[in-house]
Amino acid sequence: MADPVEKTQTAARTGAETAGPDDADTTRWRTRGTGRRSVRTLRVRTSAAVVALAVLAVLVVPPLVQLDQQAVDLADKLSAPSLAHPFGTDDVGRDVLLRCVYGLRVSLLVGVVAALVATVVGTAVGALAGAVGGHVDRAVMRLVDVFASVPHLLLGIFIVALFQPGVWPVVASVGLTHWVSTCRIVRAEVLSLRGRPFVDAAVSGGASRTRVAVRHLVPGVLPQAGLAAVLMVPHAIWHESALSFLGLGLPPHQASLGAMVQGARGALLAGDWWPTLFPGLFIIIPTLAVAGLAGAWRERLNPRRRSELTL
Amino acid sequence: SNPDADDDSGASGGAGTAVVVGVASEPDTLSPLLGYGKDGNSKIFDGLLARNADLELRPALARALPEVTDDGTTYTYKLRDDVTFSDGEPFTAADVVFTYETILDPGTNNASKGDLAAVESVEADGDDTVVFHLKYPYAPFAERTVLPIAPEHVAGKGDVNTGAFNTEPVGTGPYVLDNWRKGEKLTFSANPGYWGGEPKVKKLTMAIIADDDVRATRLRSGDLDGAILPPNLAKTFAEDDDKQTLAATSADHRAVTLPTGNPVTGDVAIRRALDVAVDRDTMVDKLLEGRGKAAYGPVPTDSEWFAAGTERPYDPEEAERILDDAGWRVGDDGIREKDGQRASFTLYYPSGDKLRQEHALAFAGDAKKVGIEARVESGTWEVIEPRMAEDAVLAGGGNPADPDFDLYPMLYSELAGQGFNNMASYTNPDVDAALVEGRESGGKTERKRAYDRVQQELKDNPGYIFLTHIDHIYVLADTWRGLTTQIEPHEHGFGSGPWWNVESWQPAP
Amino acid sequence: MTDRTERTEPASPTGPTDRGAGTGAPLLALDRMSVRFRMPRGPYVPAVTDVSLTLDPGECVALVGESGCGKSVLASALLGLLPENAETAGAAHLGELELLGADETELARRVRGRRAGLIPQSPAAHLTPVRTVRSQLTEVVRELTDTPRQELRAAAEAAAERAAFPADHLDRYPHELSGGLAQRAATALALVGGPPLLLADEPTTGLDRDLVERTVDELRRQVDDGHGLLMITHDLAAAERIADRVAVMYAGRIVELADAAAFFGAPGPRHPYARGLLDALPERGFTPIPGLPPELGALPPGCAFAPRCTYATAACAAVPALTAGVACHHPAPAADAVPPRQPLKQRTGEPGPPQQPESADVR
Amino acid sequence: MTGLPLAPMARMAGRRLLYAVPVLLAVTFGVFAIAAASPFDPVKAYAGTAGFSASQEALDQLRDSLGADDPFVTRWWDWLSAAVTGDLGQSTSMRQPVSDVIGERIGWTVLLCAVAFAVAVVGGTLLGVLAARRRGGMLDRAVTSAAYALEAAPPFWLGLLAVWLFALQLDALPAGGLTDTGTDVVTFGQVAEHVALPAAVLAVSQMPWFVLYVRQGVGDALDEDPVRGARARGLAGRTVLLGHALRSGLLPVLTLIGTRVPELITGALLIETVFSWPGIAAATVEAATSVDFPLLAALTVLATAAVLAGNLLSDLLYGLADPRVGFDG
Amino acid sequence: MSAEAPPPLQLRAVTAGYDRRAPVVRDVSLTLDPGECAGLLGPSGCGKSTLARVAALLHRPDAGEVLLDGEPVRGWRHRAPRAQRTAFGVVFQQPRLAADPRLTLAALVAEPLRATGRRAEAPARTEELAALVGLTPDLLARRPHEVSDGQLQRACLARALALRPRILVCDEMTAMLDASTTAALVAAVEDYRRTSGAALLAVGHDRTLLERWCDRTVGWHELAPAVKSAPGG
Ligand SMILES: Nc1ncnc2c1ncn2[C@@H]1O[C@H](COP(=O)(O)OP(=O)(O)OP(=O)(O)O)[C@@H](O)[C@H]1O
Ligand SMILES: Nc1ncnc2c1ncn2[C@@H]1O[C@H](COP(=O)(O)OP(=O)(O)OP(=O)(O)O)[C@@H](O)[C@H]1O
Ligand SMILES: [Mg+2]
Ligand SMILES: [Mg+2]
Repeated sequence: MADPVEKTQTAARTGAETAGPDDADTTRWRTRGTGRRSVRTLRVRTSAAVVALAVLAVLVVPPLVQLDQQAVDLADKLSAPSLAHPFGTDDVGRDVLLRCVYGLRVSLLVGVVAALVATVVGTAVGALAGAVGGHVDRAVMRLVDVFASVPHLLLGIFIVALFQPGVWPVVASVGLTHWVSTCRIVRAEVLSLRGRPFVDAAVSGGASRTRVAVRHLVPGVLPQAGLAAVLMVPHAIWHESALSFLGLGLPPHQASLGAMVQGARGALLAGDWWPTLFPGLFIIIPTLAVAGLAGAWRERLNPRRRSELTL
Repeated sequence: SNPDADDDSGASGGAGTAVVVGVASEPDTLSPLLGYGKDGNSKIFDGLLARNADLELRPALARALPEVTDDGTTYTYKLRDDVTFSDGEPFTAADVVFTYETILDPGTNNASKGDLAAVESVEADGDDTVVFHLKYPYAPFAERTVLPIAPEHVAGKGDVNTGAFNTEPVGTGPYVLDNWRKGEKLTFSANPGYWGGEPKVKKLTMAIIADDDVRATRLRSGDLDGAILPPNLAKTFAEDDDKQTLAATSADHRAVTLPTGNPVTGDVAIRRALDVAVDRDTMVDKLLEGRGKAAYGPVPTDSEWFAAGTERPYDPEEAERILDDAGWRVGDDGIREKDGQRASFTLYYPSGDKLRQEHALAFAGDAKKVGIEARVESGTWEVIEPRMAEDAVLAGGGNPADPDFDLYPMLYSELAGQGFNNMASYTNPDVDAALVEGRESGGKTERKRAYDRVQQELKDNPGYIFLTHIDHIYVLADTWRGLTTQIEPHEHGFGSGPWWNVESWQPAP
Repeated sequence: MTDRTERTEPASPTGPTDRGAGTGAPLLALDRMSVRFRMPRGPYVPAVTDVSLTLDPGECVALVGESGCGKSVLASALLGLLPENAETAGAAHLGELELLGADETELARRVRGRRAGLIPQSPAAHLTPVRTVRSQLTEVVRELTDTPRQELRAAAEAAAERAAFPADHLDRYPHELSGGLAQRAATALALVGGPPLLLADEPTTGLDRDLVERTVDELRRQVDDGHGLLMITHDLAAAERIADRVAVMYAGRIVELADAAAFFGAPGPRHPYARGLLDALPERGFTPIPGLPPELGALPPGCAFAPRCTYATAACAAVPALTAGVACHHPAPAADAVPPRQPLKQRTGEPGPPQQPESADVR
Repeated sequence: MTGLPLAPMARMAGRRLLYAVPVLLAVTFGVFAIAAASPFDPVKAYAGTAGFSASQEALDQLRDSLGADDPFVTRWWDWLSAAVTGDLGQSTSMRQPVSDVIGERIGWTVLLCAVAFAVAVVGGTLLGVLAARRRGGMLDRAVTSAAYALEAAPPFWLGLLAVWLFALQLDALPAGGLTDTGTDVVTFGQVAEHVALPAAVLAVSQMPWFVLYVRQGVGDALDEDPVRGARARGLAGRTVLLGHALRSGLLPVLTLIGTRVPELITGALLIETVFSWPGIAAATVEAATSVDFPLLAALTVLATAAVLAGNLLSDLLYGLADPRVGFDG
Repeated sequence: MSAEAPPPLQLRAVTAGYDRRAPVVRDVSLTLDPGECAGLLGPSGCGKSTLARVAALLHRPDAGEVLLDGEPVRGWRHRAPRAQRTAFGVVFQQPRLAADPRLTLAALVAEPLRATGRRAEAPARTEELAALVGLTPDLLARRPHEVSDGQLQRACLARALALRPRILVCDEMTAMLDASTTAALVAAVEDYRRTSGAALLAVGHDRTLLERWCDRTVGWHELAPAVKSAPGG
C-alpha cells in the first residue's frame, strides 16, 4: 500500500524511528516510547554517583582531614568563598566546607536512620493491620492514633529532653514519631490489595497470612513505602533543625546541615549568602539523588515498567 | 522602605501619635503581684519610686524619696494624693500594703519575691503614708520599691495566681492596656488622666516577634517603627536615613563559670591564665560588632562602682607563664597536664542561644591557644543545672541598679549551689565579708570601698571569666525626639529599651 | 443467523463508511505490519510479522490462531495502545490515516472510540475499579456523542441494553461483576461511539450460548450497517456465525486467509495448522496439535509451523509466502477430502452422548 | 445518583467515637507520664528569668504551691475527674484558666490550619497530576525536585523567606500578626490579608507529600490496564487523567489527609511563632517545656481530636473512593 | 455412587453471596464423587464462580455446609487448615486478575510450593509443569503483562496443579484458549487425574466441551432447590 516515499515521510514526522540493532533487513522500526531511556539512565547514574560521593565524603573526609571543624577564627568571620575557604566562613569564622561535610555526616545519619526506622516500623505495622483486618486492625489502628495524636515535635521534644542531647535521641524522636503516616498509607493500600483475586489464589495455594502479606501485599505497597522513606530523609533533617530552633538540637560540635542553614539566616539578611546556600545544597542535592535512585528502584518494582529500565 | 503615608499602622508617617515596636517576647502575666515590671518601667503601673535615664531614683507614686531611719531598717514613703487608677478609683496607701503583702504571701506564685526578702512588714499610716520595716539593714532597698502598685479593689478580687487581673490589668500608669492578643501583640493607649500629664504618644503597640530575622524584616518593611535587634542585623540599618540606632549600654554580661569543685577550673593558676588568655576586645569587635565592652566583672567598666585598675588586658604569654609556673606542662596533643590531670573541662551553653554559643566557641578557641581545652556542649537548663557544680557554663546576667544585686548572689559562698545563685560555687571569705559590708553599710563611700575589694579579689582569683558587657541595640524610625536609653539590665526589650519613657517622647518638630 | 447473500451488498448510505475511506477503498489496510518487543535481556520478541490484510466496510474478518500468536498485540498496535517497549513497522491505513505512525493526540482525539473501537480482552481488568459501570458508561456517552445532559442516563442504559448488560447491575463496581457481565460491559462501552472500525478481542468469552448469540448478532448488525469488524476469537462457532472471511495467524504471521464459508464448510482449511485447529474442537477430534507452541523469540528460520507439522519437508526451511490465501509449501488442495464432520452449528443444539476425551495421543 | 452508603458510614463513625474514649485516656495519660519523666521543671519554667536570681526558699515555696511534687498519676486523675465536670483547670504557664487560654486562641489556629490544609491538598493534587502527566518531562522534574527541596526546608526558614519576598521586596502582603500592627479591629479583610502568608507557607511545607503521592499514584495508574481501557474507549486525555488515573491514584492522598494532621499541627506550631499568629499551637511547646499539665492535657486532647477526626474523614473518604475497601475500620 | 469412600467434596444447601439480603447462590447442593469429573453449566452471572469459590474454601457461605472427605469444613480462607486449602487446585476465571503482577510466570507457578515450604522441589516441578501446559522457558521469565492472556491462563493451570491437589476446580479454564490449546490442556488435566485420581469440578458455558470432557454435566437450574433431588447427592 504505502510507497517507500510515504514511509520515509512518516519516519520524519514521528522522528522516533530507529533501525533495530540486530536486524539485517531494512525494516524501519518506530517506537511510541519517547526515547527518554538514555536520559533516564544518565539520571540514575548521576544519582548513584552523587550518593556514592556523599557516602565517601562522610566516611573518608573526617578521619583523613585533620582539621578542626570547630576551629573558631573570629578575625576571619563571614569571609566570602575564596581559595582558602572554598565555601567561605561562617559567623564565627569556621570553614563552611568542612562543616558541610561534617554536617552531611550527621544529617545523613539522622535522615537515613530515622527514615529507615520509620519506614520499617510503619510498613510492618501497616501490613499487619491491613492483612489481618478485623479486630486486630481496629486495635492496632487505634494504637496508631495514640501515637499520631501527640504532635511530633512535642514528642520529639520529650524524647530529646529525656536523654542527653545527641544524635541518637534526635534519630529516635524522628523515627519513632513518623512511622505513623507510612503505617496508614501502607495499611490503606494493603486493604485495597487484600481483596484482589490473586490473593485468593495465594490463599488457595496454601500461603499463610504472613506469606500473603510478605510476598503479595507488601511488594504491592513498596512504591508507596519507598516514597515515604525518601521523603522522610529531608524531613528528618528539618525536624532536627526544628529541634535546634527550639533549643533541643544537637550540640555544636555535631554540625548538622539543618542547623547550619537555620543559624545562618541572619547572615543571609545581611547579604552573606554562603553560609546558607552551601549547606542548603548539601541537603538538597543528596536528597534529590536518593530520590532519583529510589525512583529508579520503584520503576523497577513497577511490573509494567521494568523492561524500560537499565542501570 | 518608607512606610506608606496612609498606613495607619505606623506612627512614622501618618497619625503621628502611634508607635509600634517589635520585641522578642511577651510577659507571662501583666500582674505586678506575680512579678511583672518589678524593675520599673511598666507602662500600665507606677512604683513608689522610678528611675531616670541615669538610673537615679526619683519619686513617682511617692511624693519624695523615702526617709530611712539610721539603723537602715525602716523606710517611710509619703504618697501622692492626686493619683487615681485608670478605672477612676483613687490610689491609697492600702493599695501599696496590699501589693507588697500579696507578693510576700506564701500562696502567691511570685518567683522574685526573694527581692523583698529583707522586708519584715509593711504598714499604712493613714491614706498617704507607707512604712516598711526590714529584718536587717539593706542598703539598696529603695531600689526595690520601683515595683508597680496594683489596685486592691481590682486585683484583690480574683485568684491572684490565675485571675483575670493577670491579663486585664488596671493601674496608675501612663498607659492603659487596650488589648492583648497573646503571641501577637499588646496594644496600649495613653491614659488621659495620668498624673504625670497625658503622653504625646497616644497609642503604643508592642508586637511580639520571637525571631530576630523576621523582626528585622518587618522593621524594614515599615510594619514596625522600632525594634530590638542583634548587632549584626542592626548594622544593616546603619545606612538608612530615616532610622536611628540606639545602643543602650548595659550591665548585661556574659561570663564563663569556673566551678570550684572541678579540679581544672578550681585551680587558681588555670583561672588566672584563662582570665588573661581570652581576647575580650576581639569578641566585642567580632561577636558584638563593636557594640559592647570588655567585662572584668559584673560591674561595667564605665560604672561608678567599677574598681579602676582591675582591667586584665589580653596577654597569652602571661597566661602561658602562669601555667608553666604552676606546673601545667604541654602534653602531646597540645593540651596541658599536671599530675596526670589534663587541662580540660566541659563548657555548657544553653542551647538555642546563638550569642552565648559564639562566646563559648570563641572562649574555647582562646583557651586552646594556651593549652587548655574547653569542650563546648549545649543543653537546656534542665540538662545544665545538675552539672553546674562540675562543668563550666556560659552564664549571663546583670542588673545595673546596684552592685549588690549581681555581686552578692554570684559570689556569696553560702549561696553556692542554690538555684542559679553562685553557679561557680565561689568561696572566698574575704569576698564574703566585703559583700556583707557592702549591702549593710549605708554610706556610699564605704560601700564603694567594699565592692572595690571584691573586684580586686576577682582579679586575683577569678571564679568566673567575664567576657563582655553587651550593648542592647534598638533601631527606630527617626520621627521622635528625645529618645534615650537607660543602662539596662540583663532582661530587656519589653520594659527597657528606648521606650522606657515613651510617655515623655516628643514628636519631631 | 443473517443471510449471507446480504453481506456483499454495499454499505447503506447512512453507514459510517462515508465518514472514513472513500468509496471502494478498504476501511482498514494493513501493509506488512510488524510489531516486536524490546526485552531487557535476550532477543526481540516479534509478536506480529509482516501482516498484510484489508478490511472493507460492511465486512467481518475473524482472526483466529493459537494463544500467544499475536492477535491482541495486533489490535492494540492499531490503536496505539502498545507498551513502551514495543516497536512497530509497516503501515496500517484507516482511510487515509496511517495508524502506526499517528501521534498520540490524533489517536486520542479522532481515532479511538470514534473511528476505531476496541473491545479489550480481559475486560474486567480494563475497567476502572473505583467507578461504577454506569458512571463509566455515561462518561463515554457524554464524550463520544452529543447527547444532551438530561438524556445521558437513558442513553447509557440503552447502550447497556444493546450489549445485554442487565440494567440492575449498572450501579456495580467492576470487581462485583461476574466474568460474563464484565465482558458485556466492555462491549457496551466499545459500541457507544459507533466507530466504523470495530476491533473485538474475544468478545464472547465468559458468555453462555444465548448471550454469545445475542452479542454476535449485535455485532453482525453493526457490520451490516456498514461497519468493519475485526473479530479476534477462539470461539470458532461464533466466528462461523459472523465472519465473512477468516484469517488464521500462527506465530505472528497470517498463514491463511480464506472465505468463511469455505473455511468452515467445504473444502475447509488448507493450512495444516488451521486444519489442526479445527480438528481440535471438542465436537471433532478434540486432539491438540502435537508439539509445543513456538517460542517467538527463537523461531526456526523457515516456516514456524514446520516443527509441529506432519507434512514438513526440506522446502519448509524457507518462509512461505502467502499465495492464494495460504502460506504453506504444501497446502491442502482446495476441495480436498476432509473427513465428514458435524457442522459447528450443532454445538448449540441438544447435548449428544457424553464422550471420553481422546487424551491418549496428545503427544 | 445513588445515595451514599450512609448506614455503614455512620456505623464506622460511631465505632470510632467509642474508640476515641480509650484513645484519649491513653494519650493524656501518656503525655502526663512522659512530661513527668522529662527533666523539665515546672517551677523553673514558671519562674522564668526571675528564677535565675530567685532564692531557694522562694523556689521551694513556688514548688509547693504549684503542686509540682505530686505524682503524675494523681495529677492525671485530678485533671481527668475535673475535666469530665467541665473544669479544665488553671494553666500555670499562662496564669489563666485553661478554658480562657484555649478559647482566645483556638479559632485562629483552626483558621490557619484549615486554609493551609485546603491549599495543600488542592495545590498538591493539581501539581501532582501535572507532574504525572508526563513523567520525566521538564515540568515533572521541576515539580519533583521542588517538592523534595521543600520537604527539607524548615517552615520557619520558609517563613522568613516568604516575609522577605512578599512583605519586603514586593510589599504585597503583611508580614505577620492577625491584623495590621496598629489596629485592633478584627475585620474579615484584615484577617484574610494576614492569613495569606502564614497559610501559604504552612501549605507549601505540607505540599510535598501530596504532590509526590499524587504523582506516584497517578503515574502508576497511567500504566495500568484500566487507563488503557479508558484510552481505548476514546476518552479525552483530560478525562482519562482526571476521571480514571486520578481516581485510582488519589487513594493514597485520601489516606494522607488523615496522616498529615499531626504534621500540620507541628508546622503550625512553628509558623505561628514566626508570623506572630495569635493561635494556640505556639503555646503547645511552652506548655510542654513548662510541664503545665492542665494546659498540656487540654492541648493534647485537642490534637487528638483533630487527628482522630482527620483519620475518620480520610477513612470515610477512602471507603467511598475505593469500593473494594468498605467501611470496616 | 460408591459407598465405600466418602465423597471428596460435598456442598449441602449452600447459600452464599456478597450481601446477606440478596444471596447469589441459594440453597445449592452438589456432590463430587471420588475421581469424578463434574461439569457445571449455567448462564452468565448466575453464581457459578461464587459457588466455585465457596467450594474451594475461599468464600464463606452464609448458610449451608461444605464437607471435605465427609468432614464438615469449619473455617474458610486462612481459617481453614492449610491441608484443606491445598487439597484444592483452583483455576480462576480471569487470569489477569488472578496473577500477582509482580511475579514472573516461573515464580507464579512455583509460588504454592514455596508457600508450603517445598522450595527445594520448586525448580524441577516448575519445569515439569511448564512442559505439561506448554509454557516455553522465555515465557517463564516474563511477568504477566508481557504475555498473552492465554499464556497466562496456562501458567495459572500449572500453578493449580503444583501441589498435586485432590480436587481441581476449573472456572472457565478454557474460555481464553483456542481449540487446540483447549484440547491440550484438557488432556493435561485428564492425564493428571488419571495418575492422581483427583476429582474435578469444571465450570463453563460450553456444553459441547463439558460433555466431551466430563463424566457428568449439571445445569445450574438442576442445582436449584426446586429440583434438589437431581444432583444425586
Ligand atoms: N465481589 C462481589 N460483590 C458483589 N457482587 C458480586 C461480587 N462478585 C460477583 N458478584 C455478583 O454475583 C453474581 C454472580 O457472580 P459470579 O461471578 O458467581 O457469576 P458466574 O456464574 O461466574 O458468571 P459468569 O459466567 O459471567 O462468570 C453476579 O450478579 C455478580 O454481579
Ligand atoms: N509487553 C510484552 N513484552 C514482551 N512480549 C509480549 C508483550 N506483550 C505480549 N508479548 C508476547 O507477544 C505475543 C503475542 O501476544 P498476544 O497477546 O497478542 O497474543 P494473543 O494472540 O492475543 O493470545 P491469546 O489468545 O492468548 O490472547 C505473546 O507471545 C506474548 O508473549
Ligand atoms: Mg489475546
Ligand atoms: Mg464466573
